[in-house]
Amino acid sequence: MIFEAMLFYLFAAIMIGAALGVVFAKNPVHSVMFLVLTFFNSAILWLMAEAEFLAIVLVLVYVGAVMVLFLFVIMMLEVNVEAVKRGLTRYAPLAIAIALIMVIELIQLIWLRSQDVQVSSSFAPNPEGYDNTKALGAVLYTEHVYAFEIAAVILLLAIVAAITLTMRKRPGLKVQDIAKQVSVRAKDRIRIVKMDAEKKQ
Amino acid sequence: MIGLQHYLTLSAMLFVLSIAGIIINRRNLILLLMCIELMLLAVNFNFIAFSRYLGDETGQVFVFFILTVAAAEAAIGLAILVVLFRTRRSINVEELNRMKG
Amino acid sequence: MVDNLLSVLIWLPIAGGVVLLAMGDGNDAASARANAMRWTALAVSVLTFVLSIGLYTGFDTTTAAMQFVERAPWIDAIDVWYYLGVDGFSAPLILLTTFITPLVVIAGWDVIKTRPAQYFAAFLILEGLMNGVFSALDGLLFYVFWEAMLVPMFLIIGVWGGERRVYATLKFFLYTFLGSVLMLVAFIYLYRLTGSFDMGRWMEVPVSLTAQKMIFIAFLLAFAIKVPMWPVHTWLPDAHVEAPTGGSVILAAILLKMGGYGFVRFSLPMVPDGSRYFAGMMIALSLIAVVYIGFVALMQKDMKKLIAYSSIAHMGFVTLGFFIVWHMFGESGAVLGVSGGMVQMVSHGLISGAMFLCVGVLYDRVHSRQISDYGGVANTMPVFAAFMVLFAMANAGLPGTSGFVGEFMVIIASFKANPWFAFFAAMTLVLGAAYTLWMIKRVVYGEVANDHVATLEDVNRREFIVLGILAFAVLLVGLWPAPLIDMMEVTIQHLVEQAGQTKY
Amino acid sequence: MYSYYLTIVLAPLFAAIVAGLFGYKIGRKGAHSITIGAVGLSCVLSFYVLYRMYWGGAEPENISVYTWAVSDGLRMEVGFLVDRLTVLMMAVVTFVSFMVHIYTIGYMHDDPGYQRFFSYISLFTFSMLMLVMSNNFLQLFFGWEAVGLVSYLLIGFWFKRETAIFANLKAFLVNRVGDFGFILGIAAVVMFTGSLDYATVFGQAEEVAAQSVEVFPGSPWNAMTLICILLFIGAMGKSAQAPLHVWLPDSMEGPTPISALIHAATMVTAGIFMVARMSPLYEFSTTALAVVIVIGAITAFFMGLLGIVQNDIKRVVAYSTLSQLGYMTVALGASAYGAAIFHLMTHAFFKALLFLAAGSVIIAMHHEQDIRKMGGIRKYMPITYWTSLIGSLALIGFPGTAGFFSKDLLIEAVRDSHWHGEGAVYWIAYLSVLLGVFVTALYSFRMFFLVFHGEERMDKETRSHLHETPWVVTVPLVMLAIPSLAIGWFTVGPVLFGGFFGDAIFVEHSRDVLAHIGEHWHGPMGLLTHTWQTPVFWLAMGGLATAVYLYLLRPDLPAKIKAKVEGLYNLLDRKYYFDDLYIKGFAAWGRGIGTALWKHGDQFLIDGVLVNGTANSVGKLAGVMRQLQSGYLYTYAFAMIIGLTMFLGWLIWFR
Amino acid sequence: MMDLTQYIVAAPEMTLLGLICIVLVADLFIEQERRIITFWMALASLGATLCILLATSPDGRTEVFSGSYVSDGLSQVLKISVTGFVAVAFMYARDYLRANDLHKGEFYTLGLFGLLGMMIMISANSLLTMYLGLETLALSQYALVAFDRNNENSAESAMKYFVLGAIASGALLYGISWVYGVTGSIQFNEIAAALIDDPAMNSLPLWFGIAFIVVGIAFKFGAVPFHMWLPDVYHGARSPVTLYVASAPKIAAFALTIRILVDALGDLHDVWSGMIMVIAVLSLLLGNIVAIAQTNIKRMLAYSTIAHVGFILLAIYTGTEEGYAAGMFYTLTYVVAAAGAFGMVILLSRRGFEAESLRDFKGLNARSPWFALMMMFLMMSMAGIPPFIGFFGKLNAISAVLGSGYTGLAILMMLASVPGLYYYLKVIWYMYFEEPEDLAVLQANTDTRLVMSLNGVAVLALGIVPGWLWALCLAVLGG
Repeated sequence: MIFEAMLFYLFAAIMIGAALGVVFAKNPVHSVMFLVLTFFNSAILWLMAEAEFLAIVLVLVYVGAVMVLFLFVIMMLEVNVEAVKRGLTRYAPLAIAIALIMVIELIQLIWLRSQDVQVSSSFAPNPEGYDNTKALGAVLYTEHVYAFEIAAVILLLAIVAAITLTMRKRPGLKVQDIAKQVSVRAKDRIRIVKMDAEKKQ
Repeated sequence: MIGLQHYLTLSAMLFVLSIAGIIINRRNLILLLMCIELMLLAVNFNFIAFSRYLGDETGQVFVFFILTVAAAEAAIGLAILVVLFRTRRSINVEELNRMKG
Repeated sequence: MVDNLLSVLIWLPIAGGVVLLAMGDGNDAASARANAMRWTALAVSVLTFVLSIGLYTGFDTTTAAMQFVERAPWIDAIDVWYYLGVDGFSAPLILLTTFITPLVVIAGWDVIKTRPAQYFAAFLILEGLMNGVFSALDGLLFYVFWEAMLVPMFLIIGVWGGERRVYATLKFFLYTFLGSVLMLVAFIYLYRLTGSFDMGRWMEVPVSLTAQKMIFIAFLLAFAIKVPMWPVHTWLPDAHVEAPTGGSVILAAILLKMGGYGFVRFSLPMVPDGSRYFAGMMIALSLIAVVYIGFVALMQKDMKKLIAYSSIAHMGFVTLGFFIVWHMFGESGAVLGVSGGMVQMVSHGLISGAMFLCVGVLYDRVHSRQISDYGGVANTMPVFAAFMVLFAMANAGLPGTSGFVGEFMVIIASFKANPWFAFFAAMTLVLGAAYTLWMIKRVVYGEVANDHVATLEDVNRREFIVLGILAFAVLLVGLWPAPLIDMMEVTIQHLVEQAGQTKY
Repeated sequence: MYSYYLTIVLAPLFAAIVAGLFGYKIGRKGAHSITIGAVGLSCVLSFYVLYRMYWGGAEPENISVYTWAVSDGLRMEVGFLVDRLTVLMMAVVTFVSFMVHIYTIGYMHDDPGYQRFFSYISLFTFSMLMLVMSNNFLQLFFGWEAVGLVSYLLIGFWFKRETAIFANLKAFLVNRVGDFGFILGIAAVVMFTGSLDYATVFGQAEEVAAQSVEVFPGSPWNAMTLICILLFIGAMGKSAQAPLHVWLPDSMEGPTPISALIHAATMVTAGIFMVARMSPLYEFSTTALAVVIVIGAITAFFMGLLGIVQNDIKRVVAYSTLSQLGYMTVALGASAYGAAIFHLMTHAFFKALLFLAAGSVIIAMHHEQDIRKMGGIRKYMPITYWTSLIGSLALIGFPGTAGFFSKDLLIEAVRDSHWHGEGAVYWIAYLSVLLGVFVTALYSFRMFFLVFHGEERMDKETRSHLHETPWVVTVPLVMLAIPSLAIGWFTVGPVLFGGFFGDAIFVEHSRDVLAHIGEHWHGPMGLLTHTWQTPVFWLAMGGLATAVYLYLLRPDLPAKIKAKVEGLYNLLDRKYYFDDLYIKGFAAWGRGIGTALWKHGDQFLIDGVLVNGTANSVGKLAGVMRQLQSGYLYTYAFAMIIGLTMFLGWLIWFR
Repeated sequence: MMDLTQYIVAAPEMTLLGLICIVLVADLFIEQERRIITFWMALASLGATLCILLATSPDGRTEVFSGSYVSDGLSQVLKISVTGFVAVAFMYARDYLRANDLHKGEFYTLGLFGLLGMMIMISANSLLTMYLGLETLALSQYALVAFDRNNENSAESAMKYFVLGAIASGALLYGISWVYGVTGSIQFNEIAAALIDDPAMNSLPLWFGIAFIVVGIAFKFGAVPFHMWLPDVYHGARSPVTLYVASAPKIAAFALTIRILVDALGDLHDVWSGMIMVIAVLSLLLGNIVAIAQTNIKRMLAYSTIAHVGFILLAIYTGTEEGYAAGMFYTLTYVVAAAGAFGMVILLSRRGFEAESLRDFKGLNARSPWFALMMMFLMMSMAGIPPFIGFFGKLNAISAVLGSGYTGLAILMMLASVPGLYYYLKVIWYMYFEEPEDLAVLQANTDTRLVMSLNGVAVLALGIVPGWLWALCLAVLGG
């Protein structure tokens, strides 16, 4: 148990550190890397909470897809790193103060005012033979089928929206036209120009 | 013992951190998108913790959908970012103030 | 007799206005189309007036109950009815409205060069809405008419007004709107209390004293601004100065009356204890209006402003007449005061309307309202001068003209309430004469002051008819007010009873 | 008789309307024919009514014509009370008016406003008749104001003259100050009696006198005193009693027939008439009577003094009118209502005569009114001269003239009215009227001599055209000269001592000085024979003699005297600085208040600070608040977070 | 075997989704010149959805999909309204988009997706469904706002909208997690039942959850201080998009509020009402005041929206059925006027010219008296001048507030509308009292004009017969 707690604190500390890194790193690429680290650590913490399926999904979907997307965009935009890395906003002190107040409020809530939650009790162990993935699968297509369908719609929508926003037909774009390439003829490519021979002066 | 409150605390810290990140950042819009991801992660922590605490899978199902939506959201967010960059040649938060008042 | 007379009086002009709007813009004021519009407008307004005479002939002066009642459900869900009726308060005011409107139409005949159709339509619609205000017996219906009326007036001042018309009309609208918003709150409060918008039930329902005070203040703001009472009067001079002649006439003749009407229809019978509580303040404000405004009017350089200020002073008599009721409840005199206030309203409608028309006649010729731009008008416009002096005398409250009747009754009644009230009120005899006749001296009399005045032409037939009709009316009411007073007497007695009851 | 009364009143009105509205259609001749005809008819009928009433023994009549309005149980009616007081006034008014109408044909001959003028004076006749024939306060007030209106119109008849339109505004406003009191008086009457009707009100006089009212907290006033003083303020305005007299001299800006008719004979006596009419009320308040007598005395003496220094022919007559009105008022205050009315009547004749004569001179002098530019006119205008002389003699109360009887008895009545006590009030009144006699004689004959005698000071041009005026002018002079001279003889007895007024005038028995004098009444001859025993006669003769000495024998003296008492002269010349007080004082003060309230109250405080100030601050606030919308994403997010934090904080700590 | 027929109640959503897919695919094969076909297909889809909606009008309350979908009177009315408003938005949009080379099928598809999202929200009976519906709507709105890819303002406002929207949904989710954690359920009726069973749940953790949820709701409505996206988005988006964003989603936001705060947390009224009141009052004041300073009519209308939201929230604040009904009435009637007002902006715009400055309205009466009149109707309705429908919205809202005894609030509501009146009058002033600066003829097509006229007349006609709508609102919210 102590070991588990130590592990928890270790990974939690790394996670928070990584999250701080996300916020404060100067280079956006570093930020993304920190975010990946955060996700990895979260996945570990979720595993510790016996939410195996979600932990895997987090790594696969987030780290595997979303983060790559971020990196891709960063690279694509070729943002001048030097130009955008200057300091924090003038609100920073105030924002940190507000953040502190909010932390205090949340701590109040979680540690002092949650009478109905037993302090520091660990989660009840799952029953024997419990399979997290199975259990989720059992409800996902039955009880939550409606939500599932909507999620599908959202993904479709995201595709449509992303394409609408980013796809453009540039006039000068060079693309291959296979049919044209196949049906090309010599006279299309070579024009024989008859010229008079160069005269001697 | 590691239990609900630890997870909740972790979540709260992440949540606040992400918000602070959004407010104090004046460099880069991409960072804002990342902070949003952090925020959703915090929420997910909460759901998983409660789900385990209650012994009820609904919370985890919720997380599942949040992850889905977050992915879609990220896609659209990045698309908007690209559009913005194309018109502005900049993704600096400080320069995003054509409309005000 | 026409069935549903009141509905006809409301909707006929509105329909006429809509028809005019539909006939189109007719921007060319000289075109045959524009002419057709004028005649349509005149026909509608005259027809309305002719029909409204039925209100007089069919009026039963022996009862305080509502007459010509029409009742049909409108919004069932909140128990709002299309509920119309008149009593001694509203019938004369409706008659005044229908009487003034044709005159305004004639007065604007060929003076209005831009968008005549919209101009006349605005007045016709306004007429219908004003009739609605005076005949509504359902609180919400009343409020609808009350507010809706602001819109055409806003446009009339804003579109056809003078130099600073936008400022004036915005001030007018915002000021009056500010007043009526709280009235709406009070209405809704009463609605919650009674579960109905029926004004009759509002008069009967017991209300706690605190609530009565609050409601009174809410009402006060609405009506005091409309009247207008000092110190919420400053919109009026601006609005009057900038409004086109017709607008000024309607504003002075009828719109201001709604404030007074509101007091007798709402404040006094619905919150008698609240009204009693504030009566002293109301009397003080009324007297301030008479004296303070009298002095202010004295120094005006603009004729319309002067008349506007004189309107405020005269309306001070109205509120004075209403609020001295409690000083002599149970004795005679209370009815006299209210009666005087009511007569003053009608009379002021005629006189101030006529005065504004007179200024309009001058303005159309010289395009100035400044007193200093005139002098010796009587030399070139003798007939006009005669009218103007007559109306000025009426404005100064000369016996034999309508201006005297109300003032006389109010002074008599207020003396009974407290001689000092009468003392300050009677100062209008001096002040009213001073500001009115000083203006007459500077405008009408004297040597011809400048070339503009030298080339003035006397009133044409159109103007003569309008002024002549008004002069006749002013003298008629002045020499024989009995029919008017008889019409109101029983209703006023009933009101005084209501005002004397304790409702909490 | 109802139709007679109605005809008397309405005929002039009808004529006025016709002449006024259709003047251009009917022409000058039509206008004067119809108005003169109508007023003539009124006059004839009035005399018939007078005859019936006095000689035919007809009873007084109280008739309601129509109900003006009824409200709150208060009947407001239009009606006629025709009693002996009324008929006398009707006769005087219509007769003088008739004369003036005729005279006007000549006087206004060349004026473009001819028809208008006739319309006005007919309208005036109507208004005056409404006033005197009224049976209630409402109609009284109507007539009261209506004559004021016509007076206003007529003073400003020549509306191009700046002085005329100044004078008419002044007249109207000063009258309005009086009416201010008058209407309050009526209000007080209604308050205590609940009626406007004379008969009802008089019937309750005794009860009213027993009541009191706290005008100022802690100082109860007798109700009747209050009523009577308030009503008298109205009379002060209309009858030009000090200090509301200032309008009357200025009113001479109007055409002379008007001065004769309105500002001498009729309208200005309305106040006197009114108090006499209200005698049943005044008799219950000795305080009010004391006020009346003091005001009258001050007017009688001090206004007379002013006449001595005036150089405008009409103004001299005007000040004499003021003084004579003062006499009448004093008589009222002495409860000698009969004497007041009697003096009113004789005064109407001789003062109208004097004015018309002055007008005749003015016509001849081509509208020159300065007596310093006249002189020696006697030989050019014999009729005018002689009638003027008659008028002047009547004015100073030369034995045998109408003025003699009325004034002599009036002074006698004042002398005998000891009920005010032997204190200041009595002596002020008595000495004023006595000394006034001297003053009257002095200024009357000063003017007379300056105009008709002495060297001819007019320019040649004028002198060459100087001749007697046409018959339409002279006939009325003669017609008025006859009663001025003679009417006293056969009316003094019956009017003053014969119970002429019947019940129309009520005098409390103990104060009935006229009855007291009547006990020793031996007919007019008796009075005449004893006249040299009275100070009045000698004072009048003294005044006359002084005038003869100063203006006929030693015309160089007045200038020297003037130089010696320059301070006094200036005081008189500036009319005791009343005009300065009113114009530079009250009027300027009123304008100042107006400006201050307007600029500082309305424009600055209410409009500037409260209305536009609020609007502007909302506008400014809007400008400031829109800065919150900085355009920066982090600001927006920050706002949300602050909101969220506040919610949470509220839930944790404040809930 | 499950009884599939029970799903018939979800037929409108299903139909719509199917039709969206058809439109989406069909659009791929339509040439640019014939893009109008997509428009008609989209309209036809809306028509079909409307028909299905009308055909499946529920009697009483039905829950399907294991309780995550609910169909009742409220959902029926609101769904019909949103469908109608989306149709109106499309009709206004067509000409504008064509004139500005923006006529792409995706506008309609995204609009339809948004509609689907709204319908899902309206019928949501669990926090999960609500969240997903909300995201569906939000994502399509983000995309729509950024629709004009070459417009800097559009992109900027889309970015702001996106980031702030994401924060708001993050907050909402965080709140949901707490509610779930405390009550152990995400279904509204189960939450309500749980709260009744165990009063101990009514404690700080739950309140925190509610606070976060209120933030999400307030953001959706645009209430102060969660309003800041609103002016920029209204301003930056192209006018048809603004029209879309300003109309139907407000109804969805109302549904969101009612479903969560009333259906699920109705018993905790005293917890959330305080927060609602504060943001409502702030919205009322800030919206009305800042709008005065605006010169851009779209921004002005945005701030006016904020003020109107204050009214809606105050009606909801009362916590009575009447208040909810008043909120619904207000929302529906406000949306009618807002659609018309933005429609007028669209109507006045033409190729390359966005009529979004107040000055562009100058002299409209001289150019087109009829549309000036319509605009006046709309402005008067928004200002709450009778007899236009906006007045009755105000009336009911104030009546509800007063009925719950909050006299001070009622007075505040009325007083706040006085500065509000000023900027509406400013529009009328520009239209009527000023001379036109620009004499160009209105270019809109007949059908757009017709829609505009109907919209303008509607605010008057509804104002003359407002009773049925109010009765309807009362009926569907009367339990």
